[in-house]
Amino acid sequence: MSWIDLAVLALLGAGLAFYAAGSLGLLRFPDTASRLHALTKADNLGLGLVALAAAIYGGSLAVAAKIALVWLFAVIAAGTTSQLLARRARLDEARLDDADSAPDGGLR
Amino acid sequence: MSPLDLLMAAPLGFMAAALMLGPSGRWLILLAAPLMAGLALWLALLPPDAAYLVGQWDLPLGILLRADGVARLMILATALVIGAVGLHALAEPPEKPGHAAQAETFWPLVYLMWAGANAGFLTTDLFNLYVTLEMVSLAAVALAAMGSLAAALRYFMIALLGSLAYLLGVALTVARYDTVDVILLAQVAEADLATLLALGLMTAGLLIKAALFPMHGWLPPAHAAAPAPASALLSAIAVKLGFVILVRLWFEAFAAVTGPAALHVLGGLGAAAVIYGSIQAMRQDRLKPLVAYSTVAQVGYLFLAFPLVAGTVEPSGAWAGMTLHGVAHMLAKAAMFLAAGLMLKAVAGDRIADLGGLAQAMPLTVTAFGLAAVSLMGLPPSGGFTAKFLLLSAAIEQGAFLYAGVLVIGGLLAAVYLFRALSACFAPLAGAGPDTASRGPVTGGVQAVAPLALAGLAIVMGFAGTALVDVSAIEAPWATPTVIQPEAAP
Amino acid sequence: MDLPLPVLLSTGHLYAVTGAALVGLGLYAFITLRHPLRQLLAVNVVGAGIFLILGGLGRGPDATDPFPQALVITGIVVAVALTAFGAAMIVRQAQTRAAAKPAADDNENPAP
Amino acid sequence: MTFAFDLILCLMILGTAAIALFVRDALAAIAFFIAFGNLMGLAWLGLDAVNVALAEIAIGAGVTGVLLILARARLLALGDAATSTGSPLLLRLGALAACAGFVVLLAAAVLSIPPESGLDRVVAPLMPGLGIENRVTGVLLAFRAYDTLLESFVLLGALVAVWSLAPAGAWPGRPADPGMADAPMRRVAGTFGQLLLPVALVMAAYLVWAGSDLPGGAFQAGTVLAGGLLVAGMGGTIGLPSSDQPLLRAALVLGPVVFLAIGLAGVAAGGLLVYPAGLAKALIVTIEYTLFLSIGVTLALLVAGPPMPGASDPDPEGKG
Repeated sequence: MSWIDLAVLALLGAGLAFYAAGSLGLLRFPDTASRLHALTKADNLGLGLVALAAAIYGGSLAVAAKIALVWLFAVIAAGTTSQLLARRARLDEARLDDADSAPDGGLR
Repeated sequence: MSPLDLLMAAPLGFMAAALMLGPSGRWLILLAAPLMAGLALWLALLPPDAAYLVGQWDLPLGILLRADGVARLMILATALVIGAVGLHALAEPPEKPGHAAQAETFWPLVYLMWAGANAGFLTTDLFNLYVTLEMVSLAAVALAAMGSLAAALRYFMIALLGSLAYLLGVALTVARYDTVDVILLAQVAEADLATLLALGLMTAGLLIKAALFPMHGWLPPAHAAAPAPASALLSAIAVKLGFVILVRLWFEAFAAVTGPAALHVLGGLGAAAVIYGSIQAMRQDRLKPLVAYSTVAQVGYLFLAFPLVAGTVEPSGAWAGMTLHGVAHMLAKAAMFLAAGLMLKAVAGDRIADLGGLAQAMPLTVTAFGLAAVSLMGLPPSGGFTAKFLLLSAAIEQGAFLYAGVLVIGGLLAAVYLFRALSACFAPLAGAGPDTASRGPVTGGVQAVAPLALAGLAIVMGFAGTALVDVSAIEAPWATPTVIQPEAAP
Repeated sequence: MDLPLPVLLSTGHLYAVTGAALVGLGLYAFITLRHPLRQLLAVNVVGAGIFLILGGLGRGPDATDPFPQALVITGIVVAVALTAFGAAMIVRQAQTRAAAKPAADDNENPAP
Repeated sequence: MTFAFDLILCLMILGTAAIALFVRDALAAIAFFIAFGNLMGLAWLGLDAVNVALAEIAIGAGVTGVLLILARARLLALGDAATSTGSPLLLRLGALAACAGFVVLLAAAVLSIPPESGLDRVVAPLMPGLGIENRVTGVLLAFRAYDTLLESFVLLGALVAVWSLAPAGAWPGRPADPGMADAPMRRVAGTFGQLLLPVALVMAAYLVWAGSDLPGGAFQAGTVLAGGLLVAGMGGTIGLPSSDQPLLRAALVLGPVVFLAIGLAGVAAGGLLVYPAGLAKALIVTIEYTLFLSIGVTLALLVAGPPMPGASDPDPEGKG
């Protein structure tokens, strides 16, 4: 097992650990904001580590560049969706304070 | 150019053109109806071994198009039915009042169904048939939805289940034989578990699409609620493609695998459908459900013919009876739905009892209804009579007196329920009803001529008996095994 | 990292049998679920199972048959087309029903 | 991949499918369905079928998932939560027995067929004549191009069918806005859409180009384009088009019509869909580029749904 394999394994392991921590946070934290906090931080880092592992394992610059693009778009998408989720959660809380109102489309 | 490809390409071209033209796309039918009739006639007159490989890619990979007798007759009838229904719909808008979306989308959907039906009748490839089946089903559900969304949704769900069952059967066939071509399968099919399960699944799925009792539940509500031109297309076209694929499966691809017992199950279901559908039709108070249940009964005859075709070494008579019954039913039932639509528009209600006085008010339409009824009952001289006569002689010849009995009783029951509707038209006006003047206009025009022409054709079929029997035998699977030798790929 | 598991099935058969199980699961759900949207989801699961049977049984020792792969892609596209139409019908039916009811609740307008 | 990996994956597929089917809450069901679709994509990778994996993840999980989420949201707005309600015990028991028996029968049939890539032997020698490397593209656009041609019209027909459901007075018109109602959310999604739409276009164009030789193709690319259009639509970056815009209609029919025309032109070379020697690749690429554009627009509109009354013009610029 070369040092490259070892590095890949280590990065993968670290990435998976972050994913596990993020998922645990998602399950155990009490409210949406802290759940998002756990999920986004841990997942972005986890994805970064796994992507790095894959890039090293791929062994060529072209592959590494593609993986970097994948990582970049995933991070942007995750950032956008977590913002949307947070806003949605705040709106829902405000509505709950207002007293119960009509059900409403999840996307609106 | 060959009609084998143009019959698929032309309707697809009309579909795209109708979408581009928007509301004025409706006028395209004036071009499409004669063109498609001409193409269908051209196809009927092609030499007997007309066939070719799409893209010149050889089997088992490629797709073979073939103009056998069944395809020729079905495509000709399809062209006549959709042409007449289209011209009728041009004069008598099919949409619900105010539904501009329905008025415009009706036409592309009709062309999609036309292309799907023609392509399906011509291809010998089971997966290609799946795609054509979906073209027809999609258009059929959308047309049904123009009448009743609830009935269409039910139709959609059941049709979806049928599609999946068929697709699963095709998947097993691909895996087992590395081909889905009907002609190749006929040479290699063996009666093992995978093959039998595949055939069973495909058959079950197609019986749903063909609405054979007891899988007919979706048909009466959907067909009865749809606008008249849509009902005509549903009963005439959509149901028939499932039947034709079953013919391909049972008498060609898997002919060596199917046993008499299984054929008698289909025949028994067909016989039950004739009796059940007729009794239900007799019990209806409203006109369109009556006509819809009549479809349930008439579909029964198609499958009642299955054991008769398989039960003899010389099945040309039973084969022709089965095929001609399909064609006669297409023409007569489309005529009847169009006529029923006009009749119901002219009176206030939708009950049979409301039809009084129509025989004087709209004689053309009532005549069309009557002529269509003659063919559906199987009275001479009509296409329905020729078909039932051929089936009856085959049944008697083979000593299948149960089927013979059902054929006779089915005709009698049809006479009972159809005469009930007809005699209502001749009845004088109900005393307290609206006066004759308010009974709609005495419609002449295309909308009244179209059903009359279709019903007339169903009658005229009776005089062309022998010619049609000859056409039906072209490349029939039981005929001389002239293996089609398409030009090899370059 | 081969686990000491006995190889009971070839890869192709494993996926094909999984597909068969998906067909059964989806079928059971289709029969027992009442809501049409859930039935539509069940139909998609059945479809995925059928595709997996096609793919699994096309899995040779060193390649997967491109023929069933192409059939599967065609099947996936047909499935999404039908699902879209079905979903639209389900929503429209709910909207017409809501509109037909007297405006007792404030869900009157056929919002998206 | 090892047997252990395949086995765990298959069990996860079955597990997510079961949850997607039987969980009470509709949104949870759809979420698990999307997870199921992604795992199915992995399964296709396990089967070495990358083309299908792309299609499954993009269409089976992606588009179908968005479609179901949107339908559920629209139902919820009407007070219909689409929760799964139990059916009678007797029905469930009967269905269970029937389905279990059926699965056993089906599995036995499946196991009786040896897995093999039989037609690969037929396809492989024909590929050099096409000038492309991707065998799946070869089957889709050459050997079975007829299926694909008809299928492209099925997709178009599905949109026509969806349009036919437009209520009275809403034709011609726009679909109900699938976008965010809340202004800050709309801004966030809008920024993302502005970024994503050009990226999706480039990505899709690449997928078509790569599809000749590498995994990819018109359907996968069309889905990527549809995804970009939808995200842009949700954020208000582009307005939803009215169903009667000539440019829109042209975009919808372009791909299928070009395909049909090339197919008919083949008659000059010997028959329907015959590609003249040497021209095969050029024709296939032409078909794929026009087809992907039409598929993208069609899929996006399929998700958006039929035109609805009062769907006002949120953005006068029209659509891209």
